Amino acid sequence: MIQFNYIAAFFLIVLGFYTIVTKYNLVKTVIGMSVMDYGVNLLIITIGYTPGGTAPIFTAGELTQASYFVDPIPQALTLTSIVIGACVTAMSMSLVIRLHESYGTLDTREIRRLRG
Amino acid sequence: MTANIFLNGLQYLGYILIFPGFLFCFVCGMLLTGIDRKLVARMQKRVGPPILQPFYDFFKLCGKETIVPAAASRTTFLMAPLVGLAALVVIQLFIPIHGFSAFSGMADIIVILYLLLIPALAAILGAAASGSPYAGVGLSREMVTIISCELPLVLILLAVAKTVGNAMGTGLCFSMSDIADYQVQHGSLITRLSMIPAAIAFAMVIPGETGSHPFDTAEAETEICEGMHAEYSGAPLAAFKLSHAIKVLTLTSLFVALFFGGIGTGLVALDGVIVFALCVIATALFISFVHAVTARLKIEQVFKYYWTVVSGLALVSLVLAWYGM
Amino acid sequence: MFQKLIAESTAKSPWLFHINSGSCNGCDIELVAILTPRYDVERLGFKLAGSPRQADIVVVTGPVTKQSLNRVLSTISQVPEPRCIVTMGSCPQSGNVFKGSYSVCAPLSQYVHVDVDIAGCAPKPEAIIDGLAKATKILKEKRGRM
Amino acid sequence: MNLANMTDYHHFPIYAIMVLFLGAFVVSVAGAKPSGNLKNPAGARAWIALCATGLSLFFLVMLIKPVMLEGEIIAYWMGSRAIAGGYAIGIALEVDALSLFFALLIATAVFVSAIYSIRYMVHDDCVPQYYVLYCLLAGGVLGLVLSGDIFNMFVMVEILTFAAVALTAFRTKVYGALEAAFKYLVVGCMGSTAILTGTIMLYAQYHTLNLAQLASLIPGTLNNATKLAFAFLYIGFSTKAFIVPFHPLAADAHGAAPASISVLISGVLTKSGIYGIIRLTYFLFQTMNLGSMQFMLVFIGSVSMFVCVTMALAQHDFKRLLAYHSISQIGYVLAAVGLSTSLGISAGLYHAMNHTLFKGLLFLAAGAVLHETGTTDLGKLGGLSKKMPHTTALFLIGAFSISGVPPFNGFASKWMIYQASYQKAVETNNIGFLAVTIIALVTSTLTLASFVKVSQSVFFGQLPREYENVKEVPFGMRLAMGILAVLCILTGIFPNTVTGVLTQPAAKAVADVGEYITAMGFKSNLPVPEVSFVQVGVWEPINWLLILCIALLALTIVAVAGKYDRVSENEGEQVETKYQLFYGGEKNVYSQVGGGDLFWGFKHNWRHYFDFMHDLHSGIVNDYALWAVVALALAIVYMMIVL
Repeated sequence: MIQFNYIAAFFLIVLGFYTIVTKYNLVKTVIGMSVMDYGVNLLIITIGYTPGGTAPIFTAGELTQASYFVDPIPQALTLTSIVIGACVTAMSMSLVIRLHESYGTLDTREIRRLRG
Repeated sequence: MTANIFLNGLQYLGYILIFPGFLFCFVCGMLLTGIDRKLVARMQKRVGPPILQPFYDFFKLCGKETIVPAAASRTTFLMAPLVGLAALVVIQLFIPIHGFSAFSGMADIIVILYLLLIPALAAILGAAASGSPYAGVGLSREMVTIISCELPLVLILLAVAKTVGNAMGTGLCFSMSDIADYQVQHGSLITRLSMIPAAIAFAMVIPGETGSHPFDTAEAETEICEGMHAEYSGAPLAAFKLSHAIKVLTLTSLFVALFFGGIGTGLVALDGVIVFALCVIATALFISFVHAVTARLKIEQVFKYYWTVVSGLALVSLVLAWYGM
Repeated sequence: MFQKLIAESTAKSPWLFHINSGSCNGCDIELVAILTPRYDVERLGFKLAGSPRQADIVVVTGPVTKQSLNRVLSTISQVPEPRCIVTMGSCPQSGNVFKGSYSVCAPLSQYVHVDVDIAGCAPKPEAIIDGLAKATKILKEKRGRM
Repeated sequence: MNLANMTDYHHFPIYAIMVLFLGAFVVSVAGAKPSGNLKNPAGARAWIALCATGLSLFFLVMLIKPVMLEGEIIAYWMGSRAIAGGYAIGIALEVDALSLFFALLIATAVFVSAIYSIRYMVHDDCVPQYYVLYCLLAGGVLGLVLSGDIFNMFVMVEILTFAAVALTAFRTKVYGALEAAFKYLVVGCMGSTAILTGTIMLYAQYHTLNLAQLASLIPGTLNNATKLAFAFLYIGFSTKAFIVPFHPLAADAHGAAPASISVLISGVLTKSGIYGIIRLTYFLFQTMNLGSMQFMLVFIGSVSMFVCVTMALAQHDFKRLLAYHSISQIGYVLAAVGLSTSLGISAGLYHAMNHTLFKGLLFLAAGAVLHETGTTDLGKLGGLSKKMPHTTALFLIGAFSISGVPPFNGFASKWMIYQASYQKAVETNNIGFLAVTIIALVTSTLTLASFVKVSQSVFFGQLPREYENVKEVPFGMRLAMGILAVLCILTGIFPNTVTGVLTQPAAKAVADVGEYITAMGFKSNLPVPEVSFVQVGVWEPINWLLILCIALLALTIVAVAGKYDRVSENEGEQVETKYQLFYGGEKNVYSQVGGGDLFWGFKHNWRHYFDFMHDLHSGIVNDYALWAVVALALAIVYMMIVL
């Protein structure tokens, strides 16, 4: 079952790349970036996941040899990654708004003053 | 001890000021230019100026008024010729003459390649500082000529480094004095198959570097009013003329030091030096010959010529050197 | 001694700058003729300079038209001292056949001091060389006075 | 915790990072007062930022003795959470000579740029935010190079990318600033995602994020997943270094950002990418003994240096031109580092340092021009040397340095790179490395050409009438440029000292991976390598300079005796005809040979190439994203084949 997660994660990443490369709308580009982020998050969570494991929350003395829990580090990493993803989205959306103000369009093919 | 240091210092000062420094450069460079002018005139069935004509020109210019245009940047405009001249004389000190060089082991061939840029750069900055659009066109052409000559020169020098390195068993040799010593011991490099195309290519580079026909687009006095020197008059112009003369000497002696070093019968003590001098004069005559029989090229033709024909020759040489021929 | 050397050299290396102030090109061609193998003034050290900044002798041809007057004067002023101004052909000296025309300002000598006049329409190369040789003497004198 | 404990130098790396983040925080709270009341509202904040960067530099300089000279590797566990059960649990900082070398570069550039910012930013609004982002950027880069933990490296990459994007768009009114920021954000974000993906794939395999431990585990256990991770990480750090094919972003971002930020993006951000690539190839995967990896780095380096220098020749904007040059110089660094010889690494790092110094200087000079004239368009400027003599002199020092004119620092390092590549070619009997030498030498001349173009069209030539009233920039800005100029000269004329103290220890650290692993407390059986820095060439800048000075002195004496300096000049307001430029007698008009077509003779022969390149750099963000994806795909395929 867990293979589907990996496939889905890489599918999302590739879908994000696809969106960024082929869509000429700035907002869609931002969506592509978010999709890419979610793919990575899914990948991280999947890596830490162990079938049947419990949450990695223990108090002193409770932890025994038989304890079976998911890897906590990827979860921490995911949190960081989600925060960063949100920041990226916020920042890029704010840039999109300003770009729309000054260029009057959201088409990437027209936003190319800097070239050559 | 102190006396020793003093004497050494005096000796080095002598190197810088007299031989092979300023005085030598001044006299020999001017004479080479004079010979060039005379020879070209003779080839055009003219009487031509006296051989000492460059000296007259130099001293006349020293006595002329120096005008600094209002649009020029004074310091750069006046300092550029001096810096260029000094830098050029210093290069001459590094070039070994039959195994003798005033300051050996201080700069290798790649460094000399870069030191050769300094006089050209000084001339370019001086021209830019004059503010004249003619000078602007001139410096643009000069820079393109430098770019053109750079690729063949690089290839030639790398080929020489590889050939001498192979022969010495070190694989690589950048040091100018080692190259000279090697030639004194084992005969000149031109006798090797791989060095013949390089020598031809270098001989073709000299007119470009010195701005002689057919590559004198940068100075083209008939189209762009002397180009880079359009606003120069008096002593700074004299310094530029002198730099040009010394550059001819430097490049020809570099050519001889790289490819014709070590020729000599060993019968007379100064034999090698005399042969060296004769080689320099012969090379200068060759340049004059090219000067007399060609017409000025356009700048893009200069570039094309150097990056195809001359670089091709140099590349052949490099490949041959790489495979040890 | 050094001053003497410079003065001697000045006489031996005069560089020409040629200004055409509306000439019919007759004089211009004659001026170029003196550089040819037959007359070869380079043996006397003469050379055509590309820019007035490098010149010693300014050779003016043509009747100094109104259009060119200011240009001629400003170019002459840009030649560094010591300099020598030579008019060549009859036009800049008198106006020649153009004299009296509304658009001609000749003679040039009313605007600047002219050192040598080479007469003729157009002057023979021998005459030009003679005039230029006189100009070099004047040049040497001027250098001596500096 | 007592004072003696706190002043132990093992704490200094974390101090150096935290003082910048703390500075960012303090700057943002210091903005409580309404800014209109103060005469110079930005002043206090600027000084806070300056103090933070200065302190950070101080802490790092204090580390030179133990780390560089005595060869200690500082392994620092945050909160003293060291290794447990053979696995690194805590977050670690690991400072070896390589990290410290880059950290010193970064701290110097950041400090100088902070000095410059004080006067440079006075005309801008939102200055508090500027300094917050400035400190975040500096802290991010410093954290990246000092970190001993790969996930921390990712976090720092994100911090610096955000700060850099925000600062690129800081002057929203600047032509193209928003656009540049957006492009940079999109491709930078793809790069960051690649880094995170690579990191997490490594974690899945080895269950650790510690660099040293990864370095001890990975070699010898390469499978397809690790190769994939390697490709992802490599592309991620490439986007940070802006090497080909990510160079258009650098051109956009450097050109649009304020000059003080361009210094950081060009001199600092690109270095962090190079640092990442070195850590990745030499330490984590230890693949640099493979000829194919050397080929890859050297190839990409050579392509970067040549493509970017030709792109720079075609530019019309001062800062955009500099931006392309900075990637060209990064190409030198990458090619030299990719040679995988001690001399090559040392030369590459030396060039990285020099690049930070001279490119910083050039960007600051460009900023000075922008500050005074309001434009950086090469076609509109000219003749500023009469109005801004100091800036011109400083610019020329930078220009000579970057174009490799002896005795400035660019020459010394480039010269070492030539030797290193040629030696490598001879040792391996591989003619490909010889091509690198040739490309590097030709690129150097083209660099000179484009700086001749800049000096002709900005500082020399004629002054356009609208810039008659331009003044020299304030002292603070000149001071910042002066510091960099002095460093450029010093590092140029003492190449042996500089390489001995800074780059050779760093190169040794790169060679000695085993020490890096054991210093952190992990086992390594890597042998201690032999390092030699023997050079075939000779170059003694001090003696040369001495001879040149004597020659120049002799000439000057002759010239003064001959009344060389008694020139005739125009006096008074009105320019007499005598002192006007010669236009064939025409009236004096403004006429300048424009920068764009200055090297027509060269460009004409290459016109098809230039047209092609111009079309290729289309400016559409999708295209650049496509390049990134293609580069990623190629990297994956290449790694799968050769590793």
